[in-house]
Parts: sequence; C-alpha cells; structure tokens
Amino acid sequence: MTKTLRFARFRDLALLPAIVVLMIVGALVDPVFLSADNLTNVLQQRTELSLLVLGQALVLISGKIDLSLESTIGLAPALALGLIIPASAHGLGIELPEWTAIPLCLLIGVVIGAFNGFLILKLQLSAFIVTLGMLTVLRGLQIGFTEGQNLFEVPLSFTYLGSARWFGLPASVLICLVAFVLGIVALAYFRQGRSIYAIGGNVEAARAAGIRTERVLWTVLIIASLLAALAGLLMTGRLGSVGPAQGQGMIFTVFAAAVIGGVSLDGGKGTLFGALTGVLALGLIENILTLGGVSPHWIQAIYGAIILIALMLARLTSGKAQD
Amino acid sequence: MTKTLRFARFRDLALLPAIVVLMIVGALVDPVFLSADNLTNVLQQRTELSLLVLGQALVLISGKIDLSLESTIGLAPALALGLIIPASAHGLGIELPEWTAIPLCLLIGVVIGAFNGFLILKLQLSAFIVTLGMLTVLRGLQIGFTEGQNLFEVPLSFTYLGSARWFGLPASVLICLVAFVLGIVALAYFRQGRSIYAIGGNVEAARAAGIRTERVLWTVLIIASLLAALAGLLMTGRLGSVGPAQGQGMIFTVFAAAVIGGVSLDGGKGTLFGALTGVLALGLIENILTLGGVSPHWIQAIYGAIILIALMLARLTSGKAQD
Amino acid sequence: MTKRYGSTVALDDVGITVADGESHALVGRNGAGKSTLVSILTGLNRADAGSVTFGGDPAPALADRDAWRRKVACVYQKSTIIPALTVAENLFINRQSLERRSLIRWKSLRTKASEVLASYGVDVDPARPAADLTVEQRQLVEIARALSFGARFIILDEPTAQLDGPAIERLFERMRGLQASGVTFLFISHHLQEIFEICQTVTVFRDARHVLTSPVAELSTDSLVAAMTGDAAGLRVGHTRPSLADDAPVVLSVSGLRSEAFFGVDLTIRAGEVVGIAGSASSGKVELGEAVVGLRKVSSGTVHVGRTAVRSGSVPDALKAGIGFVPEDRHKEGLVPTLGVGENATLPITDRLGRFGAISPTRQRTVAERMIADLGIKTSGPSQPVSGLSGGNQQKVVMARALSSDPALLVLTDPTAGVDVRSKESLLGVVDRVAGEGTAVLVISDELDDLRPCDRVLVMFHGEVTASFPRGWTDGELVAAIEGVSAEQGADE
Amino acid sequence: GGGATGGAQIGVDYPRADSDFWNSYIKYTPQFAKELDVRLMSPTNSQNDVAKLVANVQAMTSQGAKAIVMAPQDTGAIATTLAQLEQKKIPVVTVDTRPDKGKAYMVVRADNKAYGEKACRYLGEKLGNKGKVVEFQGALSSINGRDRSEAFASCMKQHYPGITIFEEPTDWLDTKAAAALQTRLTQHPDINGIYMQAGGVYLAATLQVLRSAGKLFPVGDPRHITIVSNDGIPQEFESIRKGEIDATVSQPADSYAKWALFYAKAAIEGKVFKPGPTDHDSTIIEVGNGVLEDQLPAPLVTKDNVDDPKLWGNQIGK
Ligand SMILES: Nc1ncnc2c1ncn2[C@@H]1O[C@H](COP(=O)(O)OP(=O)(O)OP(=O)(O)O)[C@@H](O)[C@H]1O
Ligand SMILES: Nc1ncnc2c1ncn2[C@@H]1O[C@H](COP(=O)(O)OP(=O)(O)OP(=O)(O)O)[C@@H](O)[C@H]1O
Ligand SMILES: [Mg+2]
Ligand SMILES: [Mg+2]
Repeated sequence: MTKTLRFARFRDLALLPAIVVLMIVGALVDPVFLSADNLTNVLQQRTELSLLVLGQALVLISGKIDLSLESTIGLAPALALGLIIPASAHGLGIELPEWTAIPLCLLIGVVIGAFNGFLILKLQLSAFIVTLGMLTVLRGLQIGFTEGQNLFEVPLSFTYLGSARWFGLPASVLICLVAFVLGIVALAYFRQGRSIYAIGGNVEAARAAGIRTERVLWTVLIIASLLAALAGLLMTGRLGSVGPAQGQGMIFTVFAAAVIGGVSLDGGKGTLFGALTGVLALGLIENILTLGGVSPHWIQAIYGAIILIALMLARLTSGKAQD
Repeated sequence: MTKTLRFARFRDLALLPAIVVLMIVGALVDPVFLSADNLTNVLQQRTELSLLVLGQALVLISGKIDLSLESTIGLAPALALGLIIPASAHGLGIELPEWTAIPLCLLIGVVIGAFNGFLILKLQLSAFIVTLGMLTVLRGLQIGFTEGQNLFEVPLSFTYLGSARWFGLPASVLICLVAFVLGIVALAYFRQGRSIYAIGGNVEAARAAGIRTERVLWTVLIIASLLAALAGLLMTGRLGSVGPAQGQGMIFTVFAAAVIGGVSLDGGKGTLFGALTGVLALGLIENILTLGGVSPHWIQAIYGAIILIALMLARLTSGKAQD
Repeated sequence: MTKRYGSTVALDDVGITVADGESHALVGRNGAGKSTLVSILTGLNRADAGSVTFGGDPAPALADRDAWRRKVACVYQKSTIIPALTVAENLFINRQSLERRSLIRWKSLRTKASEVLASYGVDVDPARPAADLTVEQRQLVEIARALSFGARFIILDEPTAQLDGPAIERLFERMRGLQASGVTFLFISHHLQEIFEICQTVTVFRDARHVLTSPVAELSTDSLVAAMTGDAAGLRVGHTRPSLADDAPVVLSVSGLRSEAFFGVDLTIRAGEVVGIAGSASSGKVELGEAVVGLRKVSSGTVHVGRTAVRSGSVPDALKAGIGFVPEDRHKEGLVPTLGVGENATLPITDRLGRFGAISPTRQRTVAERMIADLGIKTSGPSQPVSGLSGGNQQKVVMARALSSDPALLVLTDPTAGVDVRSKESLLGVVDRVAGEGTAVLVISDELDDLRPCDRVLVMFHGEVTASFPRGWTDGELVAAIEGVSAEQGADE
Repeated sequence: GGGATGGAQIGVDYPRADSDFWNSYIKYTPQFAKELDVRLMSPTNSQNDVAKLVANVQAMTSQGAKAIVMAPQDTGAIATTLAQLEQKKIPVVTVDTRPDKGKAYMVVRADNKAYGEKACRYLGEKLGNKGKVVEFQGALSSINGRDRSEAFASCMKQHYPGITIFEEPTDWLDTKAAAALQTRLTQHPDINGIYMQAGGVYLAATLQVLRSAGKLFPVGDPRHITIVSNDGIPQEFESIRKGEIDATVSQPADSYAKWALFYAKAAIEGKVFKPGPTDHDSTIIEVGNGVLEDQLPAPLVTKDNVDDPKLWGNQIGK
C-alpha cells in the first residue's frame, strides 16, 4: 500500500532531480547564483507566474482550460486604476476614491471568471475557444481604453503588496506561499478540493456522486481569474506601472510550468506542489542562462532544449508516461 | 439513419450561417468587399494559415496536439535558404545548389515532424509540452543561425509558388484547395483517414481493431510538419523574405480556426471542411474590420468579441454543446 | 414519464411504482429504456414529460445533487469509477470526510476502505489508483459504494453482468440483509433466475413502453420472456451443431504460454470446435485470452493460428493470422464512442471495403446493415454513434466487430455481458453457426450459459489449467472446479 | 579591462535579437566597448519582455554591475527597477526609449516623434497634400510605435489635411501588414503613399504585395507609390538605390551603442553633463525631473544621401 502511495507522491516530485541538477549547474556557472539575494530575486520574479500557474492548475485539474488569464493579469489592474486616476493620466475620468482600487481589481477578476463560467457552463461553449476569445477581448479592452498607454500614476497603496518586504522577504513571495499552501491543503484534505479531481477525472461520475459539478467548475474559474487579478496587482506593484502588454505571452509559460510540473491537460491529474516545482524549474533555468551570459541569439534555443531535457529527465525518474 | 448523418454534416456546417452573416455585413460595410479581387485577397492571405490548420486539424482529430507548427513555418524555409545562400547574406556558408532549396524546406518539415513523433510516441512525453518545447527550440534555432536577421536573398524559384498566379488565381490558393480536397477525401473515404478518427476517439479500441496506431500517429505528425514547411514556402514567396519572426503568434489563430470550425481538442471529432470554414470566418472578420476602418485601438477587442459572437451563433444553429 | 433522444423514443409514457421495502425487478430487452429510467430516477437526466416522487415528496431540483443522493443510491450500468483517483477515494467519493467540512483523514479512510473491500472479497490495496482494477473489481467497488451509503432506496443497473458466481452470491446475501432492515431495491438484470431469486415484484418494459408489473411469484420464466419479447416462443435450449469431425484441422495451438497472470498454458482448438475457459476473476483466464489475441505480451511460449506464428503483443498480426475477438472491457478496447455503429463494426475489415485503401460507403453500409440485422442491434442506423446505444447493444457491436473479419479463430471474453436473454440466445446461435462453418471458437467466461455450447470447457485456477470437462458437464461440478474446491475430482470425471 | 573604469563592469541588456536594427546594435556594442575601453559583462537578452528585463537587471546587479545599459520597450514597467537601481547607486543609461518614470543617468535616443514627423513631411511634400496613404503601425503597446504614429498623425492633420491616412495596426508583423495593404489596395486602388514604421519588418512584404498587385513602379513613374520607411537597414538603402522606395529614417544603431557605453562609463567615472549641444552633432536636453536625454540625429535617407558611408546601414555587411 505504501508502495503506490509513495509512487503517487513520487510523481509530484518528478522534477526534483532536475531541480537539483539545475542548482548544481547554477552554482558552477556563477557563485552569485546561490546567494540569498539572487534566489530571492528568482522567487520574486516568479510570483505572478506562480499565481497564474496556481489558477491554471486548478482549472486544468477540473478538466477545463483558461487562456484568458494572461489578459486578466493586465486588464484587472489597468481597469481598476482607470477607474480611480484622472482622465489626464489616461484614466476613465470617473475618479473613484483611491482605496477602492484593490477591491476593484479583485472584483474585476471575479467578474471575468464569472463571465467565462457563464459562457462555458451555461452556453456550453468550448472552454478553449471561449477563453481564447476572451484573451483577445480583454487585451483589446485594455488597449482600447488606455489607448495603448502605460498607466504609471499608480497610488502607493496599490503598489504596496507588490513591492513591500515582510520579514526580510518580498511580501509577494509570502503571499504566493500562503496561496499555494492553502491550495495544496484544500486539494489534498478537503472534500471541495477533492471534488475538483473527481470532476476532472470524469464529470458524469462526479455528478452521479452528488457533486454539484457546475457550481464547482464555476468557482474554480472564478478563483483562477481572481488569482490572475491578484497577480496583476502584484506585478503592477513590482514594476511600478501597468503597461498595455502586461502579461502578454505569459500563458505559454504558464502551461509549460503546469505541465512539466505534472498537471495533465486531460484533467483530473496533477498536484499544485508539482505545478510549483514546474515554476521553480523554469525560473532557475532562466536565471542560470542569464548568469551564464549565453549568447543573446542562442538563448531561446538553449532554453527550449533545456526544457525538453528536463522533461526527459522527469520522465526517466518518474518512469511514467506523460499526458 | 440518414437523419443522424444529416445531423453530423450539420455540425460541420455550423459556421455557415455565421459566414453568411459576415458576407452580408461585409457587403454593407464596403461594396468592394464582394469584389472578386478582395475575396481572392482574403483567400490568398489565408493560404498559409489554412495549411497549418489542415495539419493541426489532422493532429487534433488523432488526439494529439502540435504547437511547434508555428516555428516550423519559419525555420523550414529559413534553414533551407541558409543552406543555399552565401554567408554574406546571413547564410550558413554551405551554398548548396539553388534547386535543392524547396526539397530541403519540405525535408526539414519531415524531419521536425519525425522528431516530434519520436519524443511523443517513443519516449511517451506529453505532446503538448514536447511541441511547446520544440516551438521554442525551433524558433531559437532560426534566430540563432540567422543571428536574428531577415533573409532577403530569396531565389526566384523559391518565391514562385507563393507569388505565381495560375488560371487567374494565386497558385497558393489552388495548392491549398488541392490539399484540402485531398485531405477531406482521405479522411472521409480512406482507411488510413478513418483510422485517424478511430485513434482520436479511443486509441486502445483502435489498436484492438488492428490499427497500427503508432505508425498512423507518426505519419500524422509528419504530415502536419510537412504542411507547415509548405506553408512556410508559400509565405516566403508571398512576403518576399523570411523574417526571424515568420509565423510567430500564429498558433493561437490556428487553434481558433480549427476549434470554431468544429474540431475538438479531445480528439476524434471534427472535419477538415469544418476547419476550413473556421479559417474563412476568421479571414472575413479581419477583412471586414480592415475595410470598415475600425479604430486601431479598438480593433482587437472588436475582433475578439466577434469571434465569441460567431461561436454563440454556431452553437445556436447547430444546437450542440461544444468541446 | 417520456424521454426522447433526438428521434429515438427511449421512454414512452411509462410509469413505475416501487413499494417501500421491496426488491423490485425491472427487465426488458436491450434498449427497452431501463437505464434511461434509472438516469431519470437518480436525477442525472430530465424527463421530457412526467414526474418522480419519493415517498410522496416531489423529486429535488436537478441541480441539487446532494438531495438526490440522500434519496437514492445507484450503481449505474456505465462505470462511474474515476481511474486517476485511488480505490479508497472512489469508494468514499464526495464524502471523504465523513463529518462535513472537516479535514479528510486519509489513513482512516484507507482503513475503512480496506474493511469494506474485504467484505466484498476484493483484495486490492485501497491506495492504488482505481485504474489498476479489473473490470470485476471496479464493479464491486461501485456496488460497495452504493450499498454502504445508508440510502433507503438503491438502484442496481445490471450489477451482476461483470461478476463471477461467488461475488454474485455475496451481493445477494448483502441485499437480503439490507432488505430485511427496510431498504428498497430496484434491480435490473438480464439473468432472469436472479430475479426469481431475490425480487418480489417485476416490471417489464418493451420498446420504451410499460408492459406489465406483477409479483414475481405469479410468473414463470417463459411468461416473463414472452412479456419482454412480445412473442410466446420460450427459450430455446441446446445447440444444433453436428459433433466435431475427427479430422478437423487444428486452428489454434498455444504452447508453454506464460506471463505474470498465468504459466505454462498449452491449448489446441480445431476447426469447428468451441472451447470454453472458465475460472474465477483471479484465474488468469482473461489475461490468457488477451495474450492469444495480441493485447498482451507474454514472457514465453508461442501462439500459432494454423501454421502462422502470431507475434506476441501485436493485434494487427493476430488479425492477419485470422483471429477475431471480443475484449473484456467494451469501453476500453471494444468501442470508439465517437464513431458510428457501422464504422465500429467494420473497423478491422476496412481493407476489404474498397480498393486502394478507399472505403466504399455503400459497401460499408451494406455490411453494417447486415450485421445489425444478424445480431439484432437496436439502433437508428449504421451512422448512429455507439455512445448513444444501450449497454447491451454496445456489446453486440463489439461482437459484430469480432465477427466482421470472418475469423478462423474467434476469442470471446464475456461475450454476452449485459445482453438480454433473447439476444444472448441469438448471439450464441451465431457462435454456433460460425463454428458449424468451421471457425474455431474460444469462449472465456464464467457465465454458464455462454459455456453451454462448448465442446469442451477448461477450468483455470490461479494461472493454470486445472480441469477439463467434455460436453455434458453439470453446473455444480463446473462451479466447484471454478472455485477450486474439487478441481481434481472435476478433472477425473 | 583596465583603463579608466578600473575594471568596473558595465551590464548591457539587449531588448531583442530578432530584428535587423537591434541585431546591428548587438553587433556594435562589443565593438565600441573595445574602442572605449569598457569592461562589458556578458550581455543579456530580454526578448522584448519587460519581466525578463527586470530579471536580467537583477541578475546583473547580483553579479556586480556598476552601471547598466538597457533599452526598455515597455517604458512604464521599469519604474520600480529604476528606483531600486537608484537606491543601489547603479547608474542607468536607457537606449532608444525614455522611461516614463524614474531616474536615468542619461537617455540615448533618437526622437521617435521626429521619425514620424520626418516621414509625414516627406510624404506630404511629395504627394502635394493630396492622396491616400497607408501607415503600418507597430504594436499599439510599444512606445516607439506609438510616438511615431502620434507624431505622424498630428503632423498630417495639421499640415496635410488633404491626405487620407489608413492606420493599420500590425503588431510588428509583416503578415498583418501584407494583408492590410492588399485589402486597402483593392478598396482604394488610388493609394499613392505608404509609411512603414519599421523597414526591417515590412519592407520585403510590402514590395512583394505591390509586385503581385502590379503596382510596383520605380520612382519617377507617375504610377509610383511613394514609400517612406524607418530603420535604415542595408536592404532599405538597396531599395532606395533601385528606386523602389523613396526614403527611410536611419535609426542610428551605431551611435546608440557608442554613446550608451560612453555615458555608462562616464557615469562610473562620476562625470556630470548639462543640457546643451554636444560634440557629436546632437543636443542634450532635460526631459523632466533631472533626466537628461542626448537626442542623436536620425537622418532622413533619400536617393541623394543613400551612399553616405557614415550611415550605419552602409557600414555593416561590408
Ligand atoms: N487516497 C488518497 N488520494 C489522494 N491523495 C492521497 C490519498 N491518500 C493520501 N493522499 C495524499 O498523501 C498526503 C499525505 O497523506 P496521509 O494523510 O496519509 O499522510 P500521513 O497520514 O501523514 O502518512 P501515513 O499515512 O503514511 O502515515 C496528502 O497530501 C494526501 O493528499
Ligand atoms: N445519450 C443517448 N443518445 C441517443 N440515444 C440514446 C442515448 N441514451 C440512450 N439512448 C437510446 O435510448 C434507448 C433506451 O436505452 P437504454 O440505455 O435505456 O436501454 P436499456 O433498457 O438500459 O438497455 P440495456 O439492457 O442494453 O442496457 C436506446 O434505443 C438507446 O439507443
Ligand atoms: Mg441499460
Ligand atoms: Mg497517515
């Protein structure tokens, strides 16, 4: 019995050997790599990605997919700011009080998730294509109302979470950590969390078992969007402004992290811890390539090749076919 | 019996009402829209996309996925040219004879497809993540060996297919047409074609029915890459050079076209004709937006919104839930 | 209640009343609408017209799954096991933490799961993914789940179709115990003797309509069959095949075949011979069948069809050598749900339906329509996706697929699982006929009815052939041999 | 190493390696580093992604960069990074773009607004304030594209109201430009001008579309469509010589590299600059909150000066 359990756990840990190899390589490439500063930087740079991965992993485990997260991470803070800053700073001219910005940002995330859920669950449209359409629409809205401008009049309260340090660590890293711990516990030890696996594994069976599949799916979609909005908030704080392209192109990395971390696109399989190792692995690879001073022309090819190799390594150490 | 058959066909035709609406809207926006010239242009602009969609639809129906097509469309012609043009024009300095360029381009497609197949079928890695890695590697290789430069010195023989006109139509349109007709016939009336559906529907049942699933899947992956290389050839001919970003960002549009055309990401469902209607719908939308002179800031939002609306229309007219 | 699927009427203004505390049987031919009724009674589907009440209260809203679960527990015909989750979790799905809103304690869950499973004779590690279970074990997990629920009304849709004798006995014991404590059952089965064994009332559906409801005691098997089929002819028994010619050539010869599940199996079957292999779930009989047809690799030994050696683990090779087969799990290896009936049935013979790799649609349709008629498949036509067929009719499609290639050797694993009595008769009639035409047949089953047409029945026990019975065996001796009680005596007789 | 900087290392981040212009910049950088005796760290490439840029800058800081040269394509999103660098007393030189907010020691750039303006003037004069012009805009989210678009639009509106502009957003993609041009030419066969914001991206595609549409006529032919480009890559010069296009704005890839490194080195050495003309045909201006910008000249290249050996497009590949 413990044998298979160990095995199941092992699958989540498939990336760990690859991460160990990366750590060693990193230390060899540049001693700076192992410095607390550098590792903290790697973590901080990955906070927004990891929140998106957390959201996407939930959605993937539940058997759906949400591409629009990469636009939500831009639109949610942009629109929230747009509602509070004056028109002269490319705002909408509504000028709501400053304290509303953060709740607004999160609320926008919720609304987007709920709308996705409406299209996917009520109108029964394909999640892939709905969220691909939404990805375009949301990005388009952001470019439309900001006229493609950067919003850089960001109130301090809005940038606080993304730039503060608590207990010597970036606040955003701690927030991510809490989010992941909550997610991992919920998915491992709570009925509602387990029901996500059941739905992703076989939605009919889950329904038959008394799970309110639609409600759970809707909740998952909303949580994912909410996390994307939170990520947008942190990113805005970290970068100091909201660019019209904030988050653009991230979704592929999100998938890469989730999938090399063992989350299946078919639903019902994978863990948040695995997804987190995926994020870390990708972050370390990029950091090492940067420190190593790889030729700018070859960096992309090498990056891709390392991902493929890490994948093969994970495949060998876990011994499991991937899907 | 004929009833369900009719119904199945109906599903493929789900986009036709949307296309009719688009035609009417287009005609209202600008009379030029309906001119033979304009419609030919729409077709020509979509030839490369449609070849990628053809390849991707085959792969999706077989239950796999190939993201790397968007890099193959750039790398295949770039590498083929690199092998024939002198180093001074950013070639590799090998300077093979000019006539080898086209066969080389197609061969490179085949090799990429075969390598994808090796990783997916032999090493049993997830198709999504393998081809995502390959997307990065292939694009990286192109940027690496061209040092990010445009290859402008394209021999005339290489641009011929992409720019010639046969019987008053662009040659590339005719090539696409032939490719689609062949594909549609093969998938509807040939053993190997039908076996793709069987594999996508239930690979184990297909194997148990004597289908050599691995061989078929490998062939499908190779054909898709070959089509991407062909698309790259046509695109190079149409645009007159190979940019380092040739094809970049296309894969989302490829999926959008395939999926709104009724091809399922779950495998086993959809037709090439449906996929083709998807390509046409997207092409018409873009054309109308251009003709209509929509504000550049809002064009993206409107484009996305129209896709969502077309999707809902297709859902209503076909009455079928999408997946 | 009325329910339509497109142009198909699945239920046509039917009604059923299940009295408190009784075991109520629901019978009917494949496609009569039984499972459709079940899906409506458990709130998975909405009827087009009609209503459901439980003890006088109207049924809960469709979205309120929890309320439905409190009213009724169910074993569905189609598996609701989630393969990626562990056995323990499948058993306690959506109630992993027994007190609501508290943490799940996996260890105690596993312990409890072990206990429950042990009482059903399922010997698996509850921490394994359910994907590792055999078809029978999965069925037992489903049953255990439904019965352990504490519901007062339990629906069982063909729970016994995938079970062997002792498991069925255990199930019935448990049902009797629960019934004694006041639980009500709605029981669906194609094994009519089971209905006589444990039910008090029976309702018959035919062609989506209600035909009769009557106390079981007042009916004979023949009148029940007559009600189901609408004709008075009773069940035919025995077979008409002439006995085997002595010089019939050997079609299948298996020697020294060995894998993890069985060892050192030797077997020959001659043209026109029907050989049965019986055995309990762990006997290795299913694995042996899979090895013969190329679904499973063996570690040593050979399989010859005629003079051709069949490469281990290659289905195309097996097909080419002339093997046709029905796999154990129709959903896994038997059917492509998205494809039509005709296409599924002709999948192995696409090379014969046209020239140069082309498939002539007319030819395919002709072949498919003939199969539909031959096997009595209830479908709206060859192009209907098999996912829309009733369970028994899906099984017939798998049978059609096996027969499509006019095989020299037919390997049938549980060929009549979920098939109604009359259809079973005709399927076995087909087996009889093809055997009469010179096909060698290997029937792997513990369903005694399936084994009756056999010229010879081998019994496997723990991976070895332990007994062989020529035609004329009695049920008792065969069952004893299957259970390993008196394997030696069986062989001696 | 050695020299005046005494081994202080300068970190350089390239914004992207997939455009001809930036590739020239990438080529020039180590070349001028040698010339200026600057110790260069291994340069990084942020692949047009501001998040990567931030990560790269942090890595270079950890590795001990004493000054950093960057070319942020998203000029708002580096505000925090600039603040952090300021805290750490690492001077920053930005190339090509000016940060919206935050401190930079020097901005080295040619005025993108001036590009748009120059193109507008040239087209306006050539077309005599009438006709129809197609403009290939870059990505709307890129500041350089936006500056060019805005300057072009306002100049046209103000000085050449007789000209109709068709703005085509292309995301810096040649396929989109080609499709848009083809459609426009069908809709308005009398198009007589094209402004492309990046010759490296659109040149080949534009010529190919015109060729297939039978509308590629040499300069001088009355049917010629006047084309103004931007970048100054060798292929554009080639086309100017052949009479296929009329003009391009030469973005000074070489000066970018040279002066960026020059100022980075000066920053380490603690030199201070003041607004006013420089010794290299440019002017330093103050662009607000103490940030200085050296506005390098970006010459308009036409048939008349296309063979000027000083143009960077004439220096590479030779
Ligand atoms: N049946 C199961 N299905 C899914 N996950 C499980 C299952 N059993 C255990 N786990 C996972 O294993 C982890 C720890 O499980 P468990 O509660 O058994 O730990 P433990 O009691 O500390 O260990 P042990 O049982 O070995 O003493 C959790 O993350 C939980 O998600
Ligand atoms: N999802 C569906 N789509 C289309 N038709 C369906 C669907 N489900 C059931 N049917 C049709 O409804 C009818 C009744 O099917 P049902 O499954 O209720 O039969 P059943 O009595 O349970 O048969 P069996 O004994 O074979 O299980 C059949 O004709 C079947 O083809
Ligand atoms: Mg049924
Ligand atoms: Mg424990």
